[in-house]
Amino acid sequence: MALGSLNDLYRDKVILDHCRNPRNSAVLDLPDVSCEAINPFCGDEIRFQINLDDSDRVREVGFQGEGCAINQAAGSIVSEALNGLTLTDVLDLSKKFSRIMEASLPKDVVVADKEAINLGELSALYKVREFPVRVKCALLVWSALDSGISTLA
Amino acid sequence: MALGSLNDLYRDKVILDHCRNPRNSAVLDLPDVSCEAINPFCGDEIRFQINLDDSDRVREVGFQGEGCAINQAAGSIVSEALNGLTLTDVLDLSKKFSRIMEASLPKDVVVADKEAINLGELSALYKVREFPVRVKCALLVWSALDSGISTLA
Amino acid sequence: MLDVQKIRNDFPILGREVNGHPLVYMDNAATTQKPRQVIQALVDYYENFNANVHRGVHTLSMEATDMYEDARKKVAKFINAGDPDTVIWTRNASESLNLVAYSWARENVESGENIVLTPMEHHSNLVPWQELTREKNAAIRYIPLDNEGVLDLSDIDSIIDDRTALVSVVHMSNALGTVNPIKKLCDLAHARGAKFLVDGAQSVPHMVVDVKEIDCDFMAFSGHKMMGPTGIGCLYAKKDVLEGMKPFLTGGEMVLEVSYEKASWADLPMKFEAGTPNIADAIALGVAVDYLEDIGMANIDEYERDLTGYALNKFIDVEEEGGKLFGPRNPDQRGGIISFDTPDIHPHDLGTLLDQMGIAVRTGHHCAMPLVRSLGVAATSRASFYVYNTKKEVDVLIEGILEAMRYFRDGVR
Amino acid sequence: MLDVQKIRNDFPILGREVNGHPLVYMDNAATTQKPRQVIQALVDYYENFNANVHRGVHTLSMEATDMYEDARKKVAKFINAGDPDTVIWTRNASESLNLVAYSWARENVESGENIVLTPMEHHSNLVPWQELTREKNAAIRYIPLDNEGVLDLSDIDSIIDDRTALVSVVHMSNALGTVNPIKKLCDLAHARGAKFLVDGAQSVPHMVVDVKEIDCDFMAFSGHKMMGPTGIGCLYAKKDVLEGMKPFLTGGEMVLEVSYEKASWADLPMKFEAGTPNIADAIALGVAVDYLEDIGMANIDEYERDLTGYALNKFIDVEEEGGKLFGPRNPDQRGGIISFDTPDIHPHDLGTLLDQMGIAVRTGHHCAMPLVRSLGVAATSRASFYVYNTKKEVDVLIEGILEAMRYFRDGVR
Ligand SMILES: Cc1ncc(COP(=O)(O)O)c(C=O)c1O
Ligand SMILES: Cc1ncc(COP(=O)(O)O)c(C=O)c1O
Repeated sequence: MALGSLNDLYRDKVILDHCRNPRNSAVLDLPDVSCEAINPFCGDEIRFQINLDDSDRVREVGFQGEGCAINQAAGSIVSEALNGLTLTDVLDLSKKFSRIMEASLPKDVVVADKEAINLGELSALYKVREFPVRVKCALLVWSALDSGISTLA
Repeated sequence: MALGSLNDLYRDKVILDHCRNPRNSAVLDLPDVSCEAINPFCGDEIRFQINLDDSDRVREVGFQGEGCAINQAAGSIVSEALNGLTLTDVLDLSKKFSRIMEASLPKDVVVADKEAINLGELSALYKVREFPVRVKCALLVWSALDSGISTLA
Repeated sequence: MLDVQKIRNDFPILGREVNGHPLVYMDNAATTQKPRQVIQALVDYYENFNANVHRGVHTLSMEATDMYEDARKKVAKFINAGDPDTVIWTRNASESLNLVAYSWARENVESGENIVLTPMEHHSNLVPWQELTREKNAAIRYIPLDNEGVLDLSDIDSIIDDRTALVSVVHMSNALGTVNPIKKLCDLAHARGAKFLVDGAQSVPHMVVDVKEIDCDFMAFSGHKMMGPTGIGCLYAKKDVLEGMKPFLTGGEMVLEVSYEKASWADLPMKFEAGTPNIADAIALGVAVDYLEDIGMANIDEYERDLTGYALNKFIDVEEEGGKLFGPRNPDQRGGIISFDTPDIHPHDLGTLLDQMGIAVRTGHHCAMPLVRSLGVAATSRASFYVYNTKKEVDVLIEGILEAMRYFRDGVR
Repeated sequence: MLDVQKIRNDFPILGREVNGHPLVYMDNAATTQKPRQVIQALVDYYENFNANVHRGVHTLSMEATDMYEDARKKVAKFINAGDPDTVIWTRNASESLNLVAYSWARENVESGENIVLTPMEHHSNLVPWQELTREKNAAIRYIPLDNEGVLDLSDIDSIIDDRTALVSVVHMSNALGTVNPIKKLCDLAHARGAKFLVDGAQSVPHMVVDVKEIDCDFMAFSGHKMMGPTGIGCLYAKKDVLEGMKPFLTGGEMVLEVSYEKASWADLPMKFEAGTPNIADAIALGVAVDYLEDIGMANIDEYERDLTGYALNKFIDVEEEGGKLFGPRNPDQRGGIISFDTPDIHPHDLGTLLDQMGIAVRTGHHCAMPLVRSLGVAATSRASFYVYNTKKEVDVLIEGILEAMRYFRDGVR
């Protein structure tokens, strides 16, 4: 009935999979980077631990979170997407993702639509754009990472 | 032209006369009662000095004021109207006058219209009612008297 | 009896569709909708009377002043304040509460004293006191709750004591729906020499509230939660209390005389109203009060009680699916607020799904973060009613919740 | 060029009669009239979008939040603030000024320091500093005026000194019309390490105001004086200054986290916006800004300058009858405010007589009591223009003043 009309956000295979089986949920001891963020408006919480390899690339990630499905899926998807990136890469990806999610001028949206396709599993989160209020649920992971990494520098 | 339509407030003989020749303007030394009031909204000021006779009735009044014509006329008229009254009479007159000037329910206005006729020269001030914003100009004298007399008690 | 259809027709927004469904607006504890009479009052004012108040001798200013002060009289009468000068215009209940914290408490609460609150206070009746007590080295004490979210007064005599400066209590909790025994608490506070403040943000819009009968020293509430516009709220306080307080915001017309060195203060209520007030919205709040009184506050209360009873019954269906209701079960102890948790589906996801069906509920901590945490959740879903809601809408809500739970179970979890 | 008749048609109230005459509204420094676009924005909001902002996942709340934050962006762009988060919503300029006094000055002004003002400050930019300096045992210093009501900066280096914490100056005086050299004063303040605050209540509505170019730390202004509704005003401040400030009002959504013991603060701008904001009026102020920008602030400035020049010329007729103009004669140093005294007729009597002719002017101390007293009068009469006033209306005003003076001379005096 009513929900027949719902956009397929909550039916997306990738999101479903990550919600049901969150990846990298173990807490890492003594990580190189550790960070968290909370969204005071909804009480969502996210925590990351990151270990780097010899060439300063992400080798291992721990992710734990509480909150809505979008926040959970985002944390799990991102925990995988970080693999092999330098911390600078992570910040760049964060910027890019936020830009894509928050594009509002028509010409920016066209660009965002295109860029979103090439984000691997992260693309699934692009659907959240149709629920603007929920975009911040998909962005909370990134503010955790941004703040954690920038305190290092 | 335009002012042809003006209500005859500023043309009233009594008001004209008191404005042109304010009564009792001399300051009394060492008065029995001394009081003042200011209207912060317009800067109007009023000062009274009162001397009483042996039977505690008003014998002599000094009145000085600054401000608009209505305030001036009211001060002068009232300075005469006090003669022979006890301080209690003054407070009663003050109450009565305020009630008359501020009557707003239709039935109260009918009563006020009637009572206003019997106030001697004070009746002239009743015309101010047609300019509700200016009513407080006619009442400032009374707040001076009220406060001065009640601090005595 | 109350003709809900007629009332609904006065609310233009209720004719709106959301996501292809008729709007079912159940976020009334956050803010209520406005009848066209209130909207029209704004139009009338700006099209015919707009002028600054209190200072002008010209006609518009005089008319605007009369309308503005009439609105104050209406509100004063509405809560039975007696003297209209005891009603101070603020932006909202939050500003009213801060006004008390800054102007009264700063001067009257001393080191070692305490302020008594309940655990279900809205942040606006909590954070100002945290700041104040920290500054003054005073303490906050909380009256405990039982597990239905009802105040437990068994130990009240050791909580409100001779060192209590203020007892400040929400009349109806926006997070639980609980209605507190305000009169009793007020008497207890006064018996110990403490002042008593009622946060009436959720009660004044929904029931007969009589400040004289309660005998409270302060009451705060918001216009936008009682069919009035945003941007206007009230602080009621007893006259002698207000007279003893120093001003809060200064400047504009709240003075009697100003020199380059110092100022003296105008009489009540202007002493507490610095700068050009929110004239239009005060007038429109007066019209909202007219509207509420036309229906009758007792009728509104009765109608909402019935609707809430109906909803609580219906909610059993959700409970059978694992849903959990917060707040008292007994309809006599609560107002028209249904706050709940649903298994397996986070409130935000539920909110999004209900919104897809045109149903507006609130999800989150409802500005009562510590309370919601103490319930063991980070957020709840909350449906809150007003006199324009119907049993049919309650049906749609309950069906929607069940549908969303099923949908989610089949999918995400 | 600017089509005044077209503009006038947008203002419903300008079609009104007062005492049988077409309204000539010249009380714009007190508050301005509103175009139908602004009034309609209120209606649209309440009929279609009304919801509480920031907290809801439902459609109405989302739409309301977008509209509300868009309005902030518009205002930020209007004064060239850059980051919209540096624009804080308040009720009016007075609250903005008090916010700075409570949240910034309380923490930053120390005993022995001084705050520099001008003698032409509105009470709202005077009394808060009197209270603050008394509390802190600091001093107020005034930059002197010459006899035309223009700041005399000859001794400024001994007035603004190393112990100056804040220089707070009105951009355009509402009592004299004087426009002050804000940029220069700002540079002087900064050279001594003082913060600089602009009271823009009378300038932002009438000219291009660019906070970046001025480089001021704070600017306060009111929506109702710029075609917006009553009840909404703004405080602009530099971001780092705002970030360093503690909150003013607490509660509601201005928190990040709250426990029963303590709270932490939300980011800008919400840190300074406790409780449900004045959503509808903020949105409508955004529409007023659109309206002003459509006309163009430079065009408005030019038009009003021309009108004021015309009025100053015409005023010579009044001066020939003994009238006295306050404020600078030079049109480059003043805005569209004509403040004056008339011999033999008190401003209030003049105001009443002009009102009989449909002309709305303000009479009194214009919330600048010490200044007006220093002019040697207890009150002045003040006509203040906006872009919808015409030369024909100026003619009516001048004729009206002359008529009233004659009438009074023949009669009362
Ligand atoms: C120069 C100036 N500053 C401040 C204010 C105060 O504005 P508001 O009354 O809107 O707070 C005014 C308006 O009267 C003004 O003219
Ligand atoms: C119980 C209670 N108190 C205070 C408030 C604060 O009201 P406002 O946001 O209008 O200041 C609210 C509204 O959210 C409330 O529900």
